[in-house]
Amino acid sequence: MQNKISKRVLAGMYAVVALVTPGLAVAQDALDSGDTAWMLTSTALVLFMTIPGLSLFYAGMVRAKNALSVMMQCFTICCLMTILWVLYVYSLAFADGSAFVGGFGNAFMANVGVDTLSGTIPESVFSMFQLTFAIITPALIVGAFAERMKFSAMLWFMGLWVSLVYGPVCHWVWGGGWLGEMGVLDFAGGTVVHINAGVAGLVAAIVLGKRSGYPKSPMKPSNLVLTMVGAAMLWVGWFGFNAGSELAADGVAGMAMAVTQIATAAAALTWMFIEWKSHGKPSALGLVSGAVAGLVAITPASGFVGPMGALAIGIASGLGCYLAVVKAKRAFGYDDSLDAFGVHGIGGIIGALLTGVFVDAGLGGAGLGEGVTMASQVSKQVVGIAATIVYCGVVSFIILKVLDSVIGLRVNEQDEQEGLDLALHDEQGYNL
Amino acid sequence: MQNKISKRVLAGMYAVVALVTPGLAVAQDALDSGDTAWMLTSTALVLFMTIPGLSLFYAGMVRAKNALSVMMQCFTICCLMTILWVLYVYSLAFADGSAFVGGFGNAFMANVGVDTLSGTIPESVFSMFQLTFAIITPALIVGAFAERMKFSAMLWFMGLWVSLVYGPVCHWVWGGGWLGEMGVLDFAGGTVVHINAGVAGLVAAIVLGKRSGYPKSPMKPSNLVLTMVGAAMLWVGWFGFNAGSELAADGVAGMAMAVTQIATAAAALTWMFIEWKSHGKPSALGLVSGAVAGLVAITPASGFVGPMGALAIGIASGLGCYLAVVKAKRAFGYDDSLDAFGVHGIGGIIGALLTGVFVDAGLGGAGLGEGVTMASQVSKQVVGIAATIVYCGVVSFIILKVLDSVIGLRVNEQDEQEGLDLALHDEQGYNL
Amino acid sequence: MQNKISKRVLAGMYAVVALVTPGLAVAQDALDSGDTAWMLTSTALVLFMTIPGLSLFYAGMVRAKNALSVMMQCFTICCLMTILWVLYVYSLAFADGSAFVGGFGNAFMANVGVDTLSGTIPESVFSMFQLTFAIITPALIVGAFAERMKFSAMLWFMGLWVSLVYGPVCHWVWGGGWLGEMGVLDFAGGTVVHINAGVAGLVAAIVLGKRSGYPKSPMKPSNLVLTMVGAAMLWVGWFGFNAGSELAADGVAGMAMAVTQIATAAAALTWMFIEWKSHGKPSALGLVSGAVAGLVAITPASGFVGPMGALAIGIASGLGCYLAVVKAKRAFGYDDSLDAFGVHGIGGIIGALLTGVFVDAGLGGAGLGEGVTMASQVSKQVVGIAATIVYCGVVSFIILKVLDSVIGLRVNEQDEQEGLDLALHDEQGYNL
Amino acid sequence: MKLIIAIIKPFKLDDVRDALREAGVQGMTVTEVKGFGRQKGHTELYRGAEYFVDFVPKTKIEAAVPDELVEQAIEAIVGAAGTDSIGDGKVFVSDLSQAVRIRTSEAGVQAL
Amino acid sequence: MKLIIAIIKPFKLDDVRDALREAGVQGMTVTEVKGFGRQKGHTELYRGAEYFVDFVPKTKIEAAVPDELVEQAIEAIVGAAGTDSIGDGKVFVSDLSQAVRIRTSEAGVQAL
Amino acid sequence: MKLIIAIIKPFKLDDVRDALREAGVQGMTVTEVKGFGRQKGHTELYRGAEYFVDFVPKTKIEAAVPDELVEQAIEAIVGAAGTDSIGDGKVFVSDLSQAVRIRTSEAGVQAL
Ligand SMILES: Nc1ncnc2c1ncn2[C@@H]1O[C@H](COP(=O)(O)OP(=O)(O)O)[C@@H](O)[C@H]1O
Ligand SMILES: Nc1ncnc2c1ncn2[C@@H]1O[C@H](COP(=O)(O)OP(=O)(O)O)[C@@H](O)[C@H]1O
Ligand SMILES: Nc1ncnc2c1ncn2[C@@H]1O[C@H](COP(=O)(O)OP(=O)(O)O)[C@@H](O)[C@H]1O
Repeated sequence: MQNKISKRVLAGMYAVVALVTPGLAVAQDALDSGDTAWMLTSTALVLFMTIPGLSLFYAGMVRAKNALSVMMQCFTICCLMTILWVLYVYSLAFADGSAFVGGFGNAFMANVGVDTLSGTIPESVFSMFQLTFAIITPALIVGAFAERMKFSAMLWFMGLWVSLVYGPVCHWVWGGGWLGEMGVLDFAGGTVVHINAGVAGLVAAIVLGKRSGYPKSPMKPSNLVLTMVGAAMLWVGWFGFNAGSELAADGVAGMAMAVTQIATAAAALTWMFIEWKSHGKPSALGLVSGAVAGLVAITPASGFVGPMGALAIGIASGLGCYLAVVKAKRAFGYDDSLDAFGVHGIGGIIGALLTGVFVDAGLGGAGLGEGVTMASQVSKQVVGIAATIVYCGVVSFIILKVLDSVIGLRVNEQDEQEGLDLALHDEQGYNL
Repeated sequence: MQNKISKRVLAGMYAVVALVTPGLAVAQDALDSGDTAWMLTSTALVLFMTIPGLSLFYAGMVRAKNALSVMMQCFTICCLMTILWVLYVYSLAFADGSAFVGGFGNAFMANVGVDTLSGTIPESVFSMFQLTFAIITPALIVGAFAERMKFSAMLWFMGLWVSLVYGPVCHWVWGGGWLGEMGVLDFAGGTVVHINAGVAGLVAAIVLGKRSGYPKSPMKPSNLVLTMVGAAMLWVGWFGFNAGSELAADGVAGMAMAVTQIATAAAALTWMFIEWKSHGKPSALGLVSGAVAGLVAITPASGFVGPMGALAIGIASGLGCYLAVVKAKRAFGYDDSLDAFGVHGIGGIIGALLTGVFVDAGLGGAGLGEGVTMASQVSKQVVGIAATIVYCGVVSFIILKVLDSVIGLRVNEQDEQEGLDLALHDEQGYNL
Repeated sequence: MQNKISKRVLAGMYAVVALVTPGLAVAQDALDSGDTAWMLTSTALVLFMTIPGLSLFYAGMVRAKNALSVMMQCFTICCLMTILWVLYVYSLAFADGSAFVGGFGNAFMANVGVDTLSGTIPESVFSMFQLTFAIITPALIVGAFAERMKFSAMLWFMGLWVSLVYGPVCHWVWGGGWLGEMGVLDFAGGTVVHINAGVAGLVAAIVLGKRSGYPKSPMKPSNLVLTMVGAAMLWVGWFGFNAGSELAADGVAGMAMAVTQIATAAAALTWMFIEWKSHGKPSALGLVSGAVAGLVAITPASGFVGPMGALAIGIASGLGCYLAVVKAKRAFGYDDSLDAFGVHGIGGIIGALLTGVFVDAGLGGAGLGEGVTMASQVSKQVVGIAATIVYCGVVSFIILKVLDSVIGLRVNEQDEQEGLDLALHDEQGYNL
Repeated sequence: MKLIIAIIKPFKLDDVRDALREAGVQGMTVTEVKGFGRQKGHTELYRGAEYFVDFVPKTKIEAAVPDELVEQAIEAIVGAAGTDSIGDGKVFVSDLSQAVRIRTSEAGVQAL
Repeated sequence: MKLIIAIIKPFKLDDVRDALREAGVQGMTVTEVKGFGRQKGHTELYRGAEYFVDFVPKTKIEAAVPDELVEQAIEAIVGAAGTDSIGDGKVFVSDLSQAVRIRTSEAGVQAL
Repeated sequence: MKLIIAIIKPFKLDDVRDALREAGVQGMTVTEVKGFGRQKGHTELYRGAEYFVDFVPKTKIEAAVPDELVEQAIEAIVGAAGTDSIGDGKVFVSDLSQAVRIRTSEAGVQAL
């Protein structure tokens, strides 16, 4: 297992080493065409998760008059993150720097050439694969403030957030920073991606306030057929997310794919059966919500746990996220429109914690590090979770408050009534 | 060709060998990252065929009030099969056992670790790849009883069917069982997947009876745009299905992809031109129905035949399935809602038979085995087809009859009228 | 870089060499499973671009009554091209022949066996990968004459066009023909695919005439949600298009994927901000139109330029295509329904020209050939562009005029009013 | 002339059209509507948010008929649309003071 | 009997339904319509093609009521549907000469 | 006051709206409907299942107008909606006993 962790961490380190002595990196490792083939594919799969996957998942859940707006937000995020990434965010996250943030050694993709390697794959591929994570993370946040945020404010928020929150936290865990050093386990992004996005979403939902009419007026999903398509695309794309995080086509990648499949299925069925039991009927939206919860929770664990650990993580996340979405949200009264926090925040926390448990070889996992007990691993996980929640929560809050006072975060009442598609974009999603 | 058959069969055998002497398996074969990359991708592609591919293909063909229900059935099958697979079905299909069924050596994924290989790929990947076949096969059956089956009965049926029918038949052909031993050729699942699903579908359609109003009331497809999307996804995903069945990224996989493309195109055009000729206009649904027919028929043949054999198989299946769907169904009067039998059953039979013909090296195929004539190969194919039809037909019938008397198979008239989405799941597919 | 160009060109040459001395080709190169894995995947990705990608992109932009017709056209083209390809077009494009067109050495896929290699991948895979280009190119043209062409005329046009235009031009550039020999750079199809399709589209739009009611009656896109899905699929699939054009999983493929991502994001944002500035609101359709423009423009450059060159190409194409689509089309008054020329023609020209600029090592590119200056490279590019425009324009015009006089190109007024779905195919896209 | 407005269950449309045609009604115009009345609606549930929808899908038929056909037309509708269950719908009749066929400018009963 | 036809803003439907129910109206039929009037529409722009849409989404309610309920019903609608902004809509009233309940063949006010 | 109900071909909507506006009609309400009459429908075929659809898409316009505008309004519609082909549609006129503008509670012709 150490081997696997180091593979992940090494990727970042190679980027650094390559800066200084590119020849050396090449000397140490040679390009493996099989690993490269899988990582090219994984990059495509993870991009596919955001566009069209997540876009559809979200577009189907909002009212028809806002369908395009959420898709457009996801798309624009995809574009904006790409530009910021190659300009400086990749460097902030993965270039040599402090324990808290990377330097500017790879800004403007400096020192990333056709022949630069990162492990056994081209660094261009490593960088693009990581970019797809930096795309989906802010895109997930869209679910929390859907149907009411100004497009311009959304752009500013996302640009600042990826620079001030995502880049640093990514560096902490994967780029050679303090959390990774401490031994926090996050194979594919439980903290970096899901807790991060979930917490930012919760803060945004609260700062922006509820949608006008919520929760009294009906806000039925406009197109659950497309939501299910989006969920399916997320599921399939997640194979690239989790198995791709191994950065190689090997046994760990294979097992990561297997546990992803198992946890997802278990979480989906768990949610479905709870709903069936408590409401009397199982629903399609419940089923796929459970699936996404399972995908989220297995993410940090995917390179570390075995099939039976995956089953347990799936069941736990199906249950936990169901409670968060169906019970807690109503109890607390915030309007997390599409449950970015309920699913990604809570699912990410459950997964991050249980990674510390099921990594244990006795529970079928890859095994704890030398001298590490389950309790100590779990407390490392708690540190990772807490650090992410606090840092992301505070900085997201500040960014939002500043933007609100400078340009305003919310559309006006009338635009919200008319729908963002017409009000902000002069177009309609459906003219059937 | 023997080489290729054995590769397929060996995969199962390695699983077995690995049980007893894992070290040995590793000694014989080393992991190939290129093969592994392709099989990880293929697994994603075949999962993609069911969700969202088949779900959309089916959802577009039913009435809008049942769109979610068929998608939800496909999704739930995906989840349920995953759990049963890792618990015991993988073991039933591929672990060492008798000529008729595998043992429990791999139950709970026992003996499948990060380093366990199956040929040149991790066994975890082999198992997940095979799982995606165990997912799509029952999902195909959904087409036969769409718009009228109880969700609970569907769950029970599928769980029992995969345990009692799919697992054993898969073992017969690919897991070291009697059909494989006898030399029946089924590269990617003509018998195991398509005839199996088609026959079970036919039995289900007959046991459940016709949809209320069929064939008098109009039952127009609600969203053929999505059906075409689903068909396209099936087509693309099928590259993983057929070329992935080689379990390696090599020349056979390449040729399997090529013949898949050719047969599909030929079948689609055949159906389209027949319809154009006989009805006066070519239709989009006809075109994609033909495409699926071609995909089905080339499946058993894909590793064995050449481009011109593929052309012939495509034309034959386009014609044969057209007749089954447009003529025979009406003549016999059963209500196979979305033609699971007409396309998968008949297409599978045509493909399985013609595999025995076009495998001949003289017809551009990979060549018959030593001492095997075309006639003897075709008779082996007939045995494979007949065994599958009889076994699957009888056991499916028994399961359905038992379930009908215990919990009832059909929704009531009023629920059928209202639509399963509202009646069974309290939700609607479209709120545009 | 020379290495890369030659890789591309060699692929064609191997096909030729393999004809004469298949043993030799095998002797020179061995199959690489990683490269093969990536090319199998890339083939799936590029097919995915047309079905369902482009089909959806187009179907969402037409009126609901024509949605199926454009999808059906794309699908039928996919089938028809497959058959013509294996019969003779592959041979015309890639078999040994003159500087202008290939011979018939690979007609009926002769000499393409399971063990035939093309570089480090099976020739079957090379041929199928190239087929997917021969599918999407004519499918792109559909956008220009959407909503008014007879289905039968469309079939004849496409069959003739691929034989008389696509096959030869492909041979000129990639099959060992005169443009490739001269040193024109076209990594993944700026001339062969995009200029070719754009020009043919423009000619078709002019010969067919405007849609009845254009531009007075409103012709609003029926389903922009699906258009965005289609655009996303094009984007993701384009990774196979561009990075796959390296025919290997290596550093050039990795960089090709990276520059594709960068140029696309830059072009999308460029279009969006121009529209925001000039119209007052940014639109989703504008954003994805820009993305496609960027994808088109980076295509010829993708194996040759660096990240900053990609940024420049993206911005240039976003601007250039915006002007072509929003300003020039209106000024000239032709009815290129879905802007096949405005996006693919203009984007292709911009990309082909700028490839000659940003290939320069000083601008971060792979470097100009020995003894080649930027000016001389750009003039080669101009020759490639001009030759394609003239040849494609003239031959397309002749084919259309002949077909018009023999069978007629346009549906009648009443069919156009009713919509092609009902009038030509007796079916409807949506029955919600 | 009278305008007959019938609200019926959607799946009865074809039967009612046939019955009206037999009763001598030459044309009609049909609208998809939602009805509210004694028939209960349904519940929808999305991630814990429960909506009770008390509108049920109905089909509205409007047919302009000469006075002498009114009785037969009503009978035809009532006969064809009934299922003896709540929600079968209503028939309303109002006066029409004029009718014109656009194509020919014919007015009055000839226009129907 | 009278037929009350109200054109309202779509999001006011639930309020109006409740108000009518309180006023004693037992049933109604609802249609999604597009309205044209003083309220301005919106602009759409697709790749440079600009469309000005002067129809706005409205909801039409039709309720047949006994004569004595007409005043209350109108008041209920006016009270519940108003937002004091342009486009709130209209109420129209016309005569009904007959009403029949399909299920029971009851006629007249009993049928409502 | 009268309620003018016009059934027209959908693509004529903009022309008719303009004509009505010119004739002095200030507002109208539009519904997508399906029409049955002399104009033939179409056939659909799905995997061998043939459906003959005898309803054709139509657009219904309802406009409440003061009595003195009725003739002009009818003429405007007939003039703008005609294509001289079967299926051009009909205009029906019925009485309105009352009209109220919700926003202001104005009643009668002022409300139109
Ligand atoms: N007073 C009314 N005015 C207009 N439409 C009505 C009225 N009452 C009922 N309807 C319509 O008739 C339909 C059926 O009425 P309902 O009361 O449910 O059952 P029934 O027809 O058996 O009395 C309703 O859904 C509604 O569309
Ligand atoms: N003369 C009319 N006939 C029929 N419907 C009308 C008429 N005038 C207005 N309407 C309907 O009422 C709606 C509201 O009218 P409008 O003039 O926009 O505002 P207001 O209700 O404040 O006067 C319109 O959208 C239209 O549907
Ligand atoms: N008696 C009627 N009552 C209500 N609507 C009618 C009636 N007759 C015709 N219509 C409407 O008018 C439309 C056109 O009528 P049709 O008979 O097809 O042609 P035309 O208008 O040329 O006589 C029909 O589709 C229908 O919507």
